Amino acid sequence: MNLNRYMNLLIPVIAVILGILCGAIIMLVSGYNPIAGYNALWYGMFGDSYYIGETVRQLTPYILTGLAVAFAYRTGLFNIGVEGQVIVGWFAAVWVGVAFELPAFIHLPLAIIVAALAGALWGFVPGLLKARFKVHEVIVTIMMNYIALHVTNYLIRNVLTDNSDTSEKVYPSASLRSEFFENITDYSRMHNGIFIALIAAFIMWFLLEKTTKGFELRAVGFNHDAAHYAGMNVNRNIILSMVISGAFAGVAGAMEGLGTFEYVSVKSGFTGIGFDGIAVALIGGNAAIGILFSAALFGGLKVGALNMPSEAGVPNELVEIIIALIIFFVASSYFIRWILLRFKKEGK
Amino acid sequence: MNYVIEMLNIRKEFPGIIANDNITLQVKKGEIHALLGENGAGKSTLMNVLFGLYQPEKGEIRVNGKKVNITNPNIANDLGIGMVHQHFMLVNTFTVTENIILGNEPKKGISVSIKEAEKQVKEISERYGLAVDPTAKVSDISVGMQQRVEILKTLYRGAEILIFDEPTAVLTPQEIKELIQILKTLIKEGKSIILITHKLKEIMEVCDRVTVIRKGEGIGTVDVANTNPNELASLMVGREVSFKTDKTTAKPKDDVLTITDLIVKDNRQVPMVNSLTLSVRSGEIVGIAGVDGNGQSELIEAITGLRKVASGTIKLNNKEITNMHPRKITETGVGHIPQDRHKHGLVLDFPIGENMVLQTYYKQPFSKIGVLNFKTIYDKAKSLIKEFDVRTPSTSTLARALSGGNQQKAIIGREVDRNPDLLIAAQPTRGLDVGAIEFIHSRLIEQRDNGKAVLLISFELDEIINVSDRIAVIYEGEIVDIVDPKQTTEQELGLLMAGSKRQKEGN
Amino acid sequence: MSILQALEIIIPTALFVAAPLIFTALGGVFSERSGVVNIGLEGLMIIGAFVGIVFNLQFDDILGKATPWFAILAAMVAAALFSLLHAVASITFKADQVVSGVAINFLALGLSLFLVKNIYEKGQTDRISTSFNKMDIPLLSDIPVIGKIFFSGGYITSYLAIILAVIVWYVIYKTPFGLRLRSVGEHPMAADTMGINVTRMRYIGVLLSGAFAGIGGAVYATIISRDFSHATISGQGFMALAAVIFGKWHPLGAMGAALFFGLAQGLSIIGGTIPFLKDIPSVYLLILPYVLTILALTGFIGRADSPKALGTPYEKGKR
Amino acid sequence: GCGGGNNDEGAGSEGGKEAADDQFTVAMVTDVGGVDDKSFNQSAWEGLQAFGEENGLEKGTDGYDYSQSQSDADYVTNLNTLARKNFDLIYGIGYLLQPAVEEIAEQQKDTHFAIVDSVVEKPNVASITFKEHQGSYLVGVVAGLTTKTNKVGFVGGVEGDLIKKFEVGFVEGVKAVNPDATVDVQYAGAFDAADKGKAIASSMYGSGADIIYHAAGGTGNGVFSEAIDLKVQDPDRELWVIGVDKDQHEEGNGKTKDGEEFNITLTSMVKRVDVAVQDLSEKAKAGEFPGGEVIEYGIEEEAIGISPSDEHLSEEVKAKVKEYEEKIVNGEIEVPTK
Ligand SMILES: Nc1ncnc2c1ncn2[C@@H]1O[C@H](COP(=O)(O)OP(=O)(O)OP(=O)(O)O)[C@@H](O)[C@H]1O
Ligand SMILES: Nc1ncnc2c1ncn2[C@@H]1O[C@H](COP(=O)(O)OP(=O)(O)OP(=O)(O)O)[C@@H](O)[C@H]1O
Ligand SMILES: [Mg+2]
Ligand SMILES: [Mg+2]
Repeated sequence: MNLNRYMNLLIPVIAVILGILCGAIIMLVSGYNPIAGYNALWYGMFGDSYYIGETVRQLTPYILTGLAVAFAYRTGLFNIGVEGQVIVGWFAAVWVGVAFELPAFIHLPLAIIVAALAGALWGFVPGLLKARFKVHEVIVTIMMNYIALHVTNYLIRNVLTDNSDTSEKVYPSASLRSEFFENITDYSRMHNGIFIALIAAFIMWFLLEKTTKGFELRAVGFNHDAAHYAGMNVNRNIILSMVISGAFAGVAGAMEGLGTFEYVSVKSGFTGIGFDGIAVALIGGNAAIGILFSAALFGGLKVGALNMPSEAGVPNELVEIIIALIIFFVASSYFIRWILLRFKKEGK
Repeated sequence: MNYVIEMLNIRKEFPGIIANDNITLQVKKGEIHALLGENGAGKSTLMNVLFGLYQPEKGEIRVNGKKVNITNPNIANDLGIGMVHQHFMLVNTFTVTENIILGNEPKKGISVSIKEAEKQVKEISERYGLAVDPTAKVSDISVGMQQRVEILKTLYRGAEILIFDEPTAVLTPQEIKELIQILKTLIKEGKSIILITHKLKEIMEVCDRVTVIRKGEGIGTVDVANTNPNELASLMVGREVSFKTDKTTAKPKDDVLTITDLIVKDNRQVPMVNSLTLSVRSGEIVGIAGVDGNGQSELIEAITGLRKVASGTIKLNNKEITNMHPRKITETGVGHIPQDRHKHGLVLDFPIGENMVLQTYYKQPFSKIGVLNFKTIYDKAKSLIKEFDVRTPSTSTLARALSGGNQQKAIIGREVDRNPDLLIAAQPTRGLDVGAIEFIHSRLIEQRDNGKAVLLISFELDEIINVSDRIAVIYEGEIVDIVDPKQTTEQELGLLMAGSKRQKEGN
Repeated sequence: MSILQALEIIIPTALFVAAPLIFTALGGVFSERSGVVNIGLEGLMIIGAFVGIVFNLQFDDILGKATPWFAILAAMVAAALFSLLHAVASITFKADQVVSGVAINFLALGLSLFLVKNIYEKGQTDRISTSFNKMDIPLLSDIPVIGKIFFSGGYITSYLAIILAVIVWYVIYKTPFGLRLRSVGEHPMAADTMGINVTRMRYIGVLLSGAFAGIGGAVYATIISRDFSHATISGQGFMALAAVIFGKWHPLGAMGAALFFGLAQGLSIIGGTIPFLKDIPSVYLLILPYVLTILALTGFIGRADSPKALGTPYEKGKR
Repeated sequence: GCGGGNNDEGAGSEGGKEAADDQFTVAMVTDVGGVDDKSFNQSAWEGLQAFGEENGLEKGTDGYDYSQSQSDADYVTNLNTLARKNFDLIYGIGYLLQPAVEEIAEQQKDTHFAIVDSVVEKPNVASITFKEHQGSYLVGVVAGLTTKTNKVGFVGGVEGDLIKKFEVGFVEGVKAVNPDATVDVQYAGAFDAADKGKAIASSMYGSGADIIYHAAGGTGNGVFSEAIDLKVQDPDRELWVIGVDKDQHEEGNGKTKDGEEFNITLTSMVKRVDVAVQDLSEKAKAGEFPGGEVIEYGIEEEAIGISPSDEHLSEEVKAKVKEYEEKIVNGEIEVPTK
């Protein structure tokens, strides 16, 4: 058992190292200097307080979208619709943020809750269709992404604004901005959302692992029939799972809408935060703690990558490649485990 | 002596367990050789080694005296070894013919010649008396026919040595009779057979010799002619086993379960239970005898709330429970040992410990205000596992990793422990060894003696007759007769199950 | 606009929008029928589009009119090779197939853009100058009414896609290979006991999905975008995956689903030109294809049973 | 693993090197299109390069440089990074960067910023906008005069303020010279959906339009491919595409079945971001940075116009275009924007 624990920690670390090594080889082969490249990457991630702040800012929504994907996954559902749920959550949060002026202790929570509700609604539809009509959630969530994109674009232009592409900034009472963080990180956009993301991770862990509801959700995820036999309401749990997943995603949207941007604008394409959430969840082993680490890795790499072209002349796509390779290595943990066991045996 | 198969000193390990340790099995040509052992003794493992699914760590296999290295089923097939697996290896969405020819398809041009294949299947099935419908989808045919398909698969490939892993566990008495006939035909055709079964009666009836294994070790081989069931049982379990289920006469009291004019339809909206009326009293075990497919499953599902009732009423202690949610029904006092333990009984990917509270997790003391208390859950699981002799490395082992018998014991422990007023036991001993069967029967009787009502559904007439206080015979969704087990015979029951009574009345 | 005129616009649109999706979805059918989930179709299409365009640009001078054909062939081979990664991870290393597929998507996009920058020193390739031509199918296009709607001004690739769907149907349902492939996706253990090499069948399934998605990506890039950039393939792979499921893992079903997507797209475009529809907000037309899909699934397509073993790595003797 | 190391606050501030004081340095942040988008990002970068060359600057922190954005979230990071590298003037290219520039300008009060295609009202920000409606009006004139079917089309990317200017200017231009012509307007809902562009073009050409003006980025790729294919199918048919932002003549190249080359780009509405960027940089270098002002570049500044490749335009059309150009410049015609 102990060995297993230790392996579970070791494997992601090995995967990251292997990914980075492969990245270095690719740089070498294509004529870039890997040391300069990684220097630039590292500097862009943690090089100074500003970049640390930006990294935290970037990983905040990743935690939430990672949780959203993982929550559904753990209950037997594949939510590709996190992207759309983020978009509607973002819109809803900003809408509350600009529509009223309220005391901060009401306004901010209200905006976040409405964002969660919007995301939940976007998750409810595929959940309901799955439960009632047995429609495959993967297709419905893909379609819901496009619907979210076009509908919010329309609403921004026609409801939130008078034919304009960008909304007003949210009232300060609804903003997640933190002067404290801005000051210690040299004006990065790190905001209070990180606390919300951490709380969300705790909630997911607690809900899934410690509560009766989580027990039900997991049971339904593994075996519908046994759950039904045990008196659980299968349909209700399927819907609930999608709703909770969507709510996490909606809150991720609020992080962007109330923290990073403080406004919402017409989008010409997807944000990518939701799709990246799939990778974050999977690297994080679909567990809350793992997701915190993988979101940090992801956020850091994404922010750090921006520094690579200018400092080292390396195209920042390299980071995408490294991320992909890390995912591969994590996925192939069976293989790494096997090799490690081999080493262990021979060592004896 | 010339053996067709010799497995010498076989050892097979799984992580954390030695499934086979130094087992030797020698099969003569033309004999039916039984392999006997408790659940988890390592029988299936040994046969999977012979069939090339597993590689042994140690030992040697000889076929017709020649040493062979069977690294995959293809090689086994080529050597003339065919296997009918404990869990059927059939593709449900394929037709009977497609299942049989898979991997060895007759061709016309580049496509499969289904016509030719069906012809061949027909030929073999007629030759060995294995009636199947070559064009039917496997998911639509009876378990008995599925098994015949499995046998045909091996014969189609020209198997000379056939391994049957618990073939009778899933069959009705009629089907078992047919199977035994088939085995005899196969021997006549010059095949050799290895038969795994827990049913000593069957061994005595058809087998020539029997090899016994216990906890992964070979105990020895005996001639059936020189032994008796008692000896076999004690060899297998390592102690004396009693067969007659001792029980006092029942002292039934009030009606616990009352079913009136019940109609239940299956998924295709065909009524499977037809105006069924039945009652079960506290302090008695009512056995339902019937051929598979006569509405037993639908009846159970209706009582437990897993299937909607079309009309009629079901009452528990005079409280109507018709079409209530499964949870409500469970809480009202119904326990259910389901027929299909993998589908309904367990969440295979949960630890066995958590499976022990599958219906009670939301109640005190297992949880409080919606938060689980893992300590009490696992304490409970530990005590149940001990009490019901569930063999598992730990309470946190996934249910998937347990052998079928131990999975079943876990379910029974869970259900009995809830002490329900009505316990429904659907084929509770299917696939279990005699030791386990004895244990389970005594548990059911204990429930009865504690004043609970027990409804037992089984295709095993022995079990029904031994355990029940009253036997209700079901035929085409109706209870056609209720008989006293002490006054009836297998013959009489068999006739009732075949619908004789109804036909007589119809005349 | 008359209904006939509308059809003359909708159907050809549906055909060319659907073609890349059909190719890719057919690939998806192979992979998923063998039991391997393929979320990586998007990435495989990207590789196909990238190689298709680069090859076309590189060899246009030599190959002339045959260029697009060879480019598609090259894309097919490249994407098949790329899908090997997915096969190795998810079959040999028993990786979670969804995870591996997601990695394929990341890697394909990252690698192809990295190479574009490396080769062209800018964010997208040049525009190709040789592509497929619109054509009228001889004889068929002369049939009154129908000829104009279905057989005029289409691309040969659209017709090939449809023919290919029929061929794939034949292969999967009529040949020994298809029988084995399906058995491996439904019950690998059963297939194994019948002497079928589960691993090999699954490798073939995944490689075919790569090859077909490569064709799909190349066809999209060659006919529609004519260059390659980060935006060339943006979601088509996911739509193809949706088509696989929508079509219930059946080649003709997948083709039908892809055509349905095309039709819905055509409908949403034609909607903008119909007078009384002009006044409704354009958002309704933009979301029309997606809403129609959901409605279709809910209303009359309903539940689909995936291959039983889909998504589970095969381990000998696992209970 | 990524924990640790959060006590290096002091170390961070020395990151930015002091640029040589006499050097005037300038940089830009692209939007998600990237610096080589064959469109306004690229054009802006060309402007910076030209400026650099003229002033003997080198690419890099001590001269001129750019930062690419991968997503909306990167704008602020990139702007901030450049500001911290002490560039004297930093451009945000594209209206998408408007909020980001606004925010960073607030924080970095000592740095000069410029936003292209949008307006930021801050004393240290100059706003560059273009009179795309004027250029669109001119190509509208071309279309109105050239169309044989009296039916032309407009394909927009995502509906918004900016693209609306293109649409309105174009429609007005067509109407001005050809009141009988109708303009079919459609939005694809995306700037990267070539398949939609192609489908819309197919529907427009199919219902009789012979000229399509697109303002749709990558979606426009589909418009070109459809036009080329239709031309190949029927070489006698006259159909055209009008390009946008830069001279899209090259995009219109095609080959007939017999290998004969042709071109279907009638003209392009050219928006010289490079001219504006170079112009503003010179002003700033000379110490005349127009902070807080909105500078509108139009025909007059030679930053808006129709493309130089005019092989498909008749003399009459060219003359008309000249005429309208003058009318616009001298205020006789006021092109609407909404
Ligand atoms: N997504 C699903 N996929 C497959 N089967 C499902 C799915 N959801 C539910 N089922 C099955 O549908 C049936 C109905 O489930 P449900 O949980 O609604 O039970 P119920 O008894 O009808 O509960 P209630 O009365 O509260 O609605 C069960 O057999 C269940 O196993
Ligand atoms: N694939 C496996 N991995 C790990 N352990 C296994 C595996 N297969 C079997 N075992 C273990 O090996 C032992 C022997 O199992 P086996 O299935 O051979 O028993 P059996 O005699 O056939 O029992 P039954 O009568 O219940 O079928 C059991 O303890 C079982 O849990
Ligand atoms: Mg229900
Ligand atoms: Mg067994």
